Amino acid sequence: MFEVQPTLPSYSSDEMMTVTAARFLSDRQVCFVGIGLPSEAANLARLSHAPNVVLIYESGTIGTKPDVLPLSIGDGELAEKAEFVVGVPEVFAYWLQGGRIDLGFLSAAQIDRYGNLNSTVVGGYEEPKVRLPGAGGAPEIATSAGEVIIMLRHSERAFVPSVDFVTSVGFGRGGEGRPERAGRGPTVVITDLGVLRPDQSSNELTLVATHPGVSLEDVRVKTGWELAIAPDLAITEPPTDGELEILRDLKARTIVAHGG
Amino acid sequence: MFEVQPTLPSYSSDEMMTVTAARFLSDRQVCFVGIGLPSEAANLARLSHAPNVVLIYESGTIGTKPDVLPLSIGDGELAEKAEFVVGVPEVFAYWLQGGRIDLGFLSAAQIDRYGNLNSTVVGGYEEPKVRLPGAGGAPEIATSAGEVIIMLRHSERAFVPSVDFVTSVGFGRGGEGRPERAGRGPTVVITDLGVLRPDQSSNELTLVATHPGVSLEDVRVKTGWELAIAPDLAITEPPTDGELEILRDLKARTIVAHGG
Amino acid sequence: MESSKQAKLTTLRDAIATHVADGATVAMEGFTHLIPFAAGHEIIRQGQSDLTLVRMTPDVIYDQMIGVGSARKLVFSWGGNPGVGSLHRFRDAVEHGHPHPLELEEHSHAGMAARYTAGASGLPFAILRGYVGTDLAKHADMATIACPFTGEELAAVPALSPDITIIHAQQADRSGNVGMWGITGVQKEAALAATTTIVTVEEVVDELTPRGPNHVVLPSWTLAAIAPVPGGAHPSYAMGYSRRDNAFYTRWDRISRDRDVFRDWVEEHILGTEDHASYMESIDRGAGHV
Amino acid sequence: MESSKQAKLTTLRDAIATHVADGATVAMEGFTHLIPFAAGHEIIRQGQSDLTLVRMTPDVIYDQMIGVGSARKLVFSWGGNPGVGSLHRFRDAVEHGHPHPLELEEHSHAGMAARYTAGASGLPFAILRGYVGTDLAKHADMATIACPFTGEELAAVPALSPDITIIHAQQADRSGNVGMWGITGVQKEAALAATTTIVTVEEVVDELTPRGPNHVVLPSWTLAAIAPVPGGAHPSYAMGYSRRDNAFYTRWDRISRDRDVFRDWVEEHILGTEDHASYMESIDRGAGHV
Repeated sequence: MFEVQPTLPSYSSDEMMTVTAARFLSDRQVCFVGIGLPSEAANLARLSHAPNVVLIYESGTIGTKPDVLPLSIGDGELAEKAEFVVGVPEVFAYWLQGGRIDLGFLSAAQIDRYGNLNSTVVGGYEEPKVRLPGAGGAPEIATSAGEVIIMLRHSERAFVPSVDFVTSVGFGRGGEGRPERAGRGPTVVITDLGVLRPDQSSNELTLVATHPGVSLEDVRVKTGWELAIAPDLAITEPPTDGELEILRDLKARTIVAHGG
Repeated sequence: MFEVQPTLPSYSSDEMMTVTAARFLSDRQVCFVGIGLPSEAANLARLSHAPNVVLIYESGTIGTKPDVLPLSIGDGELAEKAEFVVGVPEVFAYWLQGGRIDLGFLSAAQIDRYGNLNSTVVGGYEEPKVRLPGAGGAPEIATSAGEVIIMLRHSERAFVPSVDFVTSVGFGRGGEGRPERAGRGPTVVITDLGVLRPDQSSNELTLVATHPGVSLEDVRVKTGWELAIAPDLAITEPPTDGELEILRDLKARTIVAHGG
Repeated sequence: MESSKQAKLTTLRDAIATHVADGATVAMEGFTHLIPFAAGHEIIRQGQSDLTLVRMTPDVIYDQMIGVGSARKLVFSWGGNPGVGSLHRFRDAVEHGHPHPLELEEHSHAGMAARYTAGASGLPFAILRGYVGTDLAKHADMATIACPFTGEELAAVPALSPDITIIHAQQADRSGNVGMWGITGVQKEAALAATTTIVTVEEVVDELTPRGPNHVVLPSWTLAAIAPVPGGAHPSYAMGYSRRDNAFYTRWDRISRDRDVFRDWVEEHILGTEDHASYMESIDRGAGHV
Repeated sequence: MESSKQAKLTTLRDAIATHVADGATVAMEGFTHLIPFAAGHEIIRQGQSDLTLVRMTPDVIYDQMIGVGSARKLVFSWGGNPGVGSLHRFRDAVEHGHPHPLELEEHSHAGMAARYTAGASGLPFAILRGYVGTDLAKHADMATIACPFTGEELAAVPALSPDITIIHAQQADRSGNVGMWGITGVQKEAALAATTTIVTVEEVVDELTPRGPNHVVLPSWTLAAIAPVPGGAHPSYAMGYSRRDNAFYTRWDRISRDRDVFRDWVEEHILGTEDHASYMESIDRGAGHV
């Protein structure tokens, strides 16, 4: 079995993260997608195992099938390749709030152990250390989508015991659970190191898998609280050649299209 | 002066009514129009002295310039000749309720001396003598348009001391005045016999003009209350040849287009 | 909400049989244009009863359904024969309880539009400046609500979320996305507010190609069933496909005035026909002697 | 509401000088697409100050206006450089009060969209399922309101009705009707919610001819002024006319990080140019050495 001996991985940790997230999407799911890693993951899913996944961007582009990744949430590519385009009030009222989104992606600057997210401010609101962009669509994605996938690179700055500001609710500051009529909330957190899922009874984010080559200790030092570990901790399947090829083709096309 | 001796009028009472109403429209006014006489009057105005009058039908056709009169509020002609078309929720929310309508037309089965209108029911609501079509757009036209022009053929059945149901408010059952933030309300009532306007202090509809050849008595017997008469009662200018020609051409085109 | 699904391409008969049960709340929308007549006729053929019929402008199709006794209740804002006059079967039901009494829940157009919009938006109610100074407020299901910022009193109306919404559109593509244009009324909101939406279409095309203004798309995954029914809006029309049969609307006034003439007409043209194609043949044939 | 009027076809300089006063509440909308950059630059040239700037997605144009000190207050929901990162002038104002403190009123996208929609609809407030479980509620101007029918608690937000809304669109016709397509964001609502609306357009045409989906029309009589400004969205884009200058957005990160570099850039490219045409020339010329 010489083939399985450890070698340097032939993929980056961001690729591992994107591929992992893509696998959580099923065909025909309706997904509310943001720019960056979620957009990569969602389009990878569409171009591989989930050809009929429906992608909605908050700019109002519904059922869009971009050939290249958008750089902004309002790229012309998204409108040109959409089944149809609606105004922003409609996308939030009829499509998100209307309960038609199966799955929303969120990211943030900070996350706590109960999946609450902060994209508003580091430090005090009135005396900010770092003023972040703010809420955008996140608060209502967090409560109107059927479930939420969180993508966030692991770091002690990001995985904090208590977020400085709750921009989007997970299971509440004390892990008390989901608000009424607010969907299942975060069902999975995908990082560059592994995968966390909320514990069914405590709602606490629990490490359920590490990516290949990542040690438990790697994850622990980059998590700002004492991390719960699943007893049956798994190792993520590495990206397949097929997944990597599709993802890299997509990114290569993107670079050409956007002129570098 | 042989020319002015009374002859049989060369126009119908409906034509007199339509021409009179058309004259109340100014160029560039934004008008919310219903089917029937209001539609005739508004289009006559557009084709004569008010070429830039903006006509909006509740079907969502905005700035429409039909070549022929629509038979229904949703004729294809209205959509084909519109500046643009929107959905019905938008026409009521953004265009009518948004305060963008200068002038709305209303009609009804019953009117009282304070310009309150009934298009819901004759008799009791639970035990109707005649069930009428109902409110449609009228209640909000009555309160969201800048002012309201009422067109209604004179009869004792229509001009009643007290309407059986207030579908659209004029100055209230006791003439107490307009609701807050509700526009000026009925500024003129045009019938086949003459023109009534609300008295500035009492809000009571007052006959201010009769059409040529109509006597005061003609109007009084067809009004179900003791009719107030303006001291300076006028006689409506008869339709000009130009007005009649445009109106009759429009109706002739309409008959041809709709196949009789 | 039937998300994560694809609309089933089927026959009208199958769509109605599968989705429309006795006692259901059914909205069949279409603002003069694109009225789903064929679907209404199919409900009459199949005999679903005790329905709550919802529609801003109940016109001839609801007059037919009310006349045969399909409806227990009508939720509406304007019930007339557009450009002609009264709906005689509707009046007969309200004025004389024939064929049985009809419960009414009545609003203004603005109120109904706001109610559907709330339904489509996942909200339990909508606010509007409406019903001011009218007697409607006594009979409509409404409340007043104060603005928490200005104190101003506004009307509040409950969301409308029909069990089934049925509409007619010009096109569906092969994935089941539906496109309509021209006057689209409140159809998008009614479709998105419903638990289940059925669409009859003029044709199934490779790609949606609007031939008029105001293109509205309903994606496949918001719809339960699509049935191709060319001419399915007759005597209403489908912009780009057919013209309104104005003469039929005028004729309807005579047909519907008399209970027996109405019954005979329904027997011959609806119950006596298998589907919409044979209805259309029967109408052409019968046009001269109705 | 400027009804019964026709939009005045004018220059951008005249439109801004006529309608934008010190202290005004100004909304400049555009969701990545069709951002009215040229109009923002003209406000910087004219020096209007003490503005309340409103915008769902304040991006580089508001970073520039905040950086020169035009704004007293920002009403917004997401303030970043799309696809790049932070808005450094915005951060400098919030974190260090430079060039002066900036008051914030912040909402979610859903809340801002609902606020504009209420403004366009003549309502004092809007309701939404929003802000649940967040700290935003403590800082956003919002209230909770109970559904009068179900008792459910919902968020209520006050209507947004800017003094002036400024947008960029693809086309105006000779009567002053404006057409835009593609991603149109919240522009229609922002335009209809404002007391006065100014539109810059790529071109004036005989007839509006959309070259993409989602054609939105604003009629002449809802607008105060229209100014032809080809390329007026740069570095944003106008579908059918121009592409997004992604490199500029990346460059902006470097320019805006440093107060002096920023100031020099503004001096050269905005204050140092007469109008948008010369700004565009200066950008092309300067692209190599910024």
